[in-house]
Amino acid sequence: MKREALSKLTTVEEVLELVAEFDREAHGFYVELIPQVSKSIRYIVEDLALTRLEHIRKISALAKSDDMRDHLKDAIMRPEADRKFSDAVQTPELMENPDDQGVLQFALARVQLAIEEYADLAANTPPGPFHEVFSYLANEESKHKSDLEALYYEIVHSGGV
Amino acid sequence: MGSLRDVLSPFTAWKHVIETPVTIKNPIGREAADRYRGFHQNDTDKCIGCGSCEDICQNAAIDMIPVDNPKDGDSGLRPQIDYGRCCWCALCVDVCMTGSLTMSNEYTWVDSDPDAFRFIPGVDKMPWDDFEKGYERQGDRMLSGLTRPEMAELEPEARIGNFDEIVAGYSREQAVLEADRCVECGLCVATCPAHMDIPDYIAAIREGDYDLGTQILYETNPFSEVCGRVCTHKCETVCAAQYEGEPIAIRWLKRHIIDNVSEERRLEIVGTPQVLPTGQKVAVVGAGPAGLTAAYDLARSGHAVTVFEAQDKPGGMMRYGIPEYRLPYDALDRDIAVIKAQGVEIKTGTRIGTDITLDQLKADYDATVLSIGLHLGRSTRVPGSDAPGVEAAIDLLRRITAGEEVPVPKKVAVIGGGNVAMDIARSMARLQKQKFGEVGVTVTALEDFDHFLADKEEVTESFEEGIEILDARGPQEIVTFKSGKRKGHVKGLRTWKVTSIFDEQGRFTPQYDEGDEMVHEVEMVVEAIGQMADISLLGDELTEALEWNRGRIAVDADGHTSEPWLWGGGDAVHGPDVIHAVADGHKIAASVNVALMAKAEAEK
Amino acid sequence: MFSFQPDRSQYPDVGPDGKFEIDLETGKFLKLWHGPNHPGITGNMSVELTVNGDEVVEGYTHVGYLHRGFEKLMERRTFIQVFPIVCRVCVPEPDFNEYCYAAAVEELAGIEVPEEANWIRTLILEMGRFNSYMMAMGGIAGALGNGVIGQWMTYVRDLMLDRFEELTGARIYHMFILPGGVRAGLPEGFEARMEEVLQTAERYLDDVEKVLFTNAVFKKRTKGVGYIDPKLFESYGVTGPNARAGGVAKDVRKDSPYLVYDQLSFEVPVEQDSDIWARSIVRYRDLRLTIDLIRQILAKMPKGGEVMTSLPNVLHWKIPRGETYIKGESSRGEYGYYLVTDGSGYPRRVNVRGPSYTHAMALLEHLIPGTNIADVAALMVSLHTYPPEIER
Amino acid sequence: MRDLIEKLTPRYTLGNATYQRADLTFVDVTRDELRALLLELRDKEGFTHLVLLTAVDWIEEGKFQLTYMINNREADQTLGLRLYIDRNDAEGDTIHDIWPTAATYQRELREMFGIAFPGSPRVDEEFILEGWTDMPPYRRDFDTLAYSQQTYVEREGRETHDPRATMKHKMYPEG
Repeated sequence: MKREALSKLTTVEEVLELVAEFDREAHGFYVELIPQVSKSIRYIVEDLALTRLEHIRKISALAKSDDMRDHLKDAIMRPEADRKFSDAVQTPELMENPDDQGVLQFALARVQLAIEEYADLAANTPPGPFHEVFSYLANEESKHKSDLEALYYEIVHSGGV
Repeated sequence: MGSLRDVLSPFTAWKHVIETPVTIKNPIGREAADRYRGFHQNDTDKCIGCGSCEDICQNAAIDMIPVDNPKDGDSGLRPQIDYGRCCWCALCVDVCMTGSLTMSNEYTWVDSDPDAFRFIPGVDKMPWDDFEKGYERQGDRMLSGLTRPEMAELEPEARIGNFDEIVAGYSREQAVLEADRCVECGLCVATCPAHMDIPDYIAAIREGDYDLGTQILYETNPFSEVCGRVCTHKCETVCAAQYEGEPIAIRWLKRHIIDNVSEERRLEIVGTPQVLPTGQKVAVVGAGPAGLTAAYDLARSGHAVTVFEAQDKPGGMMRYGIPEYRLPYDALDRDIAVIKAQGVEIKTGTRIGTDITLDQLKADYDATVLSIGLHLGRSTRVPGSDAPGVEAAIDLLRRITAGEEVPVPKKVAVIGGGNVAMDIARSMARLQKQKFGEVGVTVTALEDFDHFLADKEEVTESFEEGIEILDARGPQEIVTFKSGKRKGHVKGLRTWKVTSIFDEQGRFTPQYDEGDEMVHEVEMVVEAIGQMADISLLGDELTEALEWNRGRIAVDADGHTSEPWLWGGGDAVHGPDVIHAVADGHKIAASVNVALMAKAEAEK
Repeated sequence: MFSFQPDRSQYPDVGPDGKFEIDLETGKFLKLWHGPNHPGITGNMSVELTVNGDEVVEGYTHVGYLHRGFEKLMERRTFIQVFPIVCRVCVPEPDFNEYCYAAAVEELAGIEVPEEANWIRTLILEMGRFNSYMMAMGGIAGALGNGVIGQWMTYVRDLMLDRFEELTGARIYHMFILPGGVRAGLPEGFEARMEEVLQTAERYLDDVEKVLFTNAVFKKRTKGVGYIDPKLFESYGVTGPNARAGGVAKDVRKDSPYLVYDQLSFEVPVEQDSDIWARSIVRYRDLRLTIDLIRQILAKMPKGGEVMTSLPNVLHWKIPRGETYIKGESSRGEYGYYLVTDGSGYPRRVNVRGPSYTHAMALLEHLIPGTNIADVAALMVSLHTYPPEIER
Repeated sequence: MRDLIEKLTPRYTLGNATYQRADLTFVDVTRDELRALLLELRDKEGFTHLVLLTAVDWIEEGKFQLTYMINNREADQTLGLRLYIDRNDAEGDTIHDIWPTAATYQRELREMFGIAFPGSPRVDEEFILEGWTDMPPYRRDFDTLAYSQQTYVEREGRETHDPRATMKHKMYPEG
């Protein structure tokens, strides 16, 4: 879905604006989810919403910056590896009365999808500003995934006494 | 006498007239010998401020001066030396626990200000700070022992077929030898969550005064028998003795004290509450270390304490989580007996939410303490993790303790690398040994042995007992039978090799090698990756009313929750650790006590 | 009393109670304080002389100028804390204190010392003896006006201090022999540098022989002067070179071998005349022997092994109740430590038995009457006494 | 040495023999037999050398231990005779006529421990201490630290800190 909409755009600014729009949707989704989960685990959903908000700010700032392409290139130069740690546990649908682990499993699946879409777009775009911006976005989502996996490890794999 | 030779011979002295003078023209700046004992040097990063140098100085030339904030294992103090007193004997260098203190071979220094000769080596910069030459002791320190006496343990063959306690405990001779090594710096006290008076009770062992030792233990910890066996002994990680040699076996010494005092004597030493009953009532939910410690303190303050425990016996995770071979139940019972002797009532088999609600407690008691522990096992939730034949470690351990029948197949895989994983692996191995005469347990852990979560001795002992531990393997799927009689049942565990798990900063950044895939054929998979608290007993309303802190009930420094009537502590609040739970119990009791006194005052 | 100069004046009169009748009011007698500012180089000690003209009729030793209560201070220090202060009992030859104390503690605490440490201890004790005799040579020459020998000996002693410095890390108070062993093995190339010092010493000692012992004045002033009747040796506790100068081959190294002396070959030098000359020459010969012993030790000793035993935690080291006495042959005679322990972490009592205690007190006071004022210094120095070990 | 102790035992009250080393023995003796014993040991058994004479203060037991250490050089044997005397009425018997040098030891014991030796030459003259007015300083109850604190002034500017207390103060003041 993202892919289709994004591939029609003609300027990098437009791409970034649309991505920000996607993030706004995602942010809205998590904000709505907050009261639906137990208060004990709301911090996770709050964090997820906040992350999206930060992403929106980052992209807006990027779109406005004069040396945007330098930033992009700079970011792509240091690609984030896909860790695959959570691939076996991602769930595309949010379970009913989700617990902390469930929320993370779902969030991981979403971010995984985004990575794949951006990566695919980048792969199908010739070198140039568009390729760079898609690679950049894929990389950003990978970083996010990596953060989520670290949290997942901390919460689920606490080791025990 | 009087020969001519005797008159002439002395004149040979004149030949020295033409010799070059041997006097050094300028003695300031003459370089001393390589191992000369001159002004001190201190590697302040290595120094831990233990003060052994000050203790040994027979001239009282050394003061410990704060130069930084203290942190775990470092008092932040550094030795200042008064060279008006120093006799350059270098005992401070010899006794130094870390080897940070040395002496340069610089000894010539002129200054008209006498106070200049009182400075903190390494902190007050001096020209000789980087001198290579000078006195440093040869080899390890010789002025206090380096190694622990070896603890007698059951041999693997003798222990694998039963749940007998493995560790024998120190004999008097061993304990005295070990207690002797302590330099009484007290750096460990800050790190111990309960701030036990470790140097003092070790001193009591040296003196052979076990009554005093017991008294000291009970001032900070009513679970010395338990902690003497299974404490996470964070104290030992900051022990000054560890820098050259082994840290003091603080945990075993604690146990040694309790081992040497009979149950009756212990009750006599501890005694019963010495205050008038306050008439106030406190409910404690959960008879684990946090709850029972709070109950002990509160009862000794004169309050009527009732502890509600869902299981059939008190002890919480100490009983139902820790296998008997590490902590025999009668040891735990002895600790609890002392607590009960304070008049604490423990209602076992009473589950909150089912048998009685928190609302009732709120209404019936002046204060409620929530210390529920972490009794739910986490699941990996990899595909197949809900299949029959997949068990939660914590659940299995509880069932083993309760004497329930648990399935014992020939081949078992355990997922997890913490102490719980070791506990269930070793418990299952024992059951297998009893049933089949052989052990068939494979543990797969995400972490490699360099970053292993379980204690080293757990890993060593597991290996000794014939358990296979595969480090750095990530679970991908629990494979099940696709057809046949056992369709849907566990068939094996599929794992990938983890090539790295943490980056240099210690951040979790796993890397898999998908090419290195293994399928461990087993009939049972036990997930032992982590636990969580069963907070369902709070109910929606209370859950909503309470403040939370990243998944755990938020409490202030005193263990008080956002609800005025409710305190919380122990594993469910601060993560799994017996001694931390004990510390929580003390804090909560103190806070409850203050609140109840205020309440009584208000009601007057 | 006027035992060795019978041709002296008849003053003072002996009273009916057998004591001298000395009445200063008569103007016949004069009090002369010899010291305490280094009479000779024996340290801060003084002799209160009563003189009649040039003749000394009575002399009393006064000590206390150096008293710091060492034995008492030791009682309030832990066993390891005593270690740095014992050496201070004797400046010129401090190492006997370290050895005797360490050996006493080791015996009562049941500690074994590595073999190599015993060799190094022996080496150090002989190096200390070397230095002490250098001072004694310079001292006796100086007391009789031959100051240049004092300067030579000080120079040679300084070279040995350099060796002490590189071996022990200090020049005067070495604080090197501690209970359990010694602090370190020999430094690289030590033997060669020591040999250089020994050869220099031998060259200077050859000169000493020419300038001091082949010297009409020295002979005149020392032969037959300051005679000690060997019969007095036992009753006055005379040991060491002072006894060896009178034909009694007393030497703890031979009589009761300690450390590794049973593995060294040597003959104890003995003289017969028991006068200042004999005491000087016996020391001179003993110094030559010391040089030989140092060579023997360096040639025979094991090297590169352990030199220190691991001790119990010294910060709370307790030693069971007991008592012992450890002795050795210092340059002045029998040096010993009497250590009493009571099971606590502190010594109950430490008593230092220094040879000067008997030599400079009862013996000197016995020898002084009848001498000339000018001979008192030579007499004192010839007994080779170090006041700190009297008053400790 | 066991032989000698056994030989003397019928005639002297010897107690608590400690064979510390092959060449060192300690034994308890009584005051009334000390003189005879010392003479016999000196004149018949070759213990001609008085090594030392000193005291040990067993204040808890109300006793001073006088140690007469004598040596037989030929046999390479040292014998420490322990004589316990009442600390409150501390008096010993002089042996300066047996060993003249003992007078010095006795004078020191008089000064440092307050043990009287009637008849010993110049025993009451000051020996090491001059103008001393306090109790005999080698008695255990003389506190050297207190004395020095009363007598001398400490140089300003010294202050030390206990590691454990510092950590408590900074890290867990409430605990």
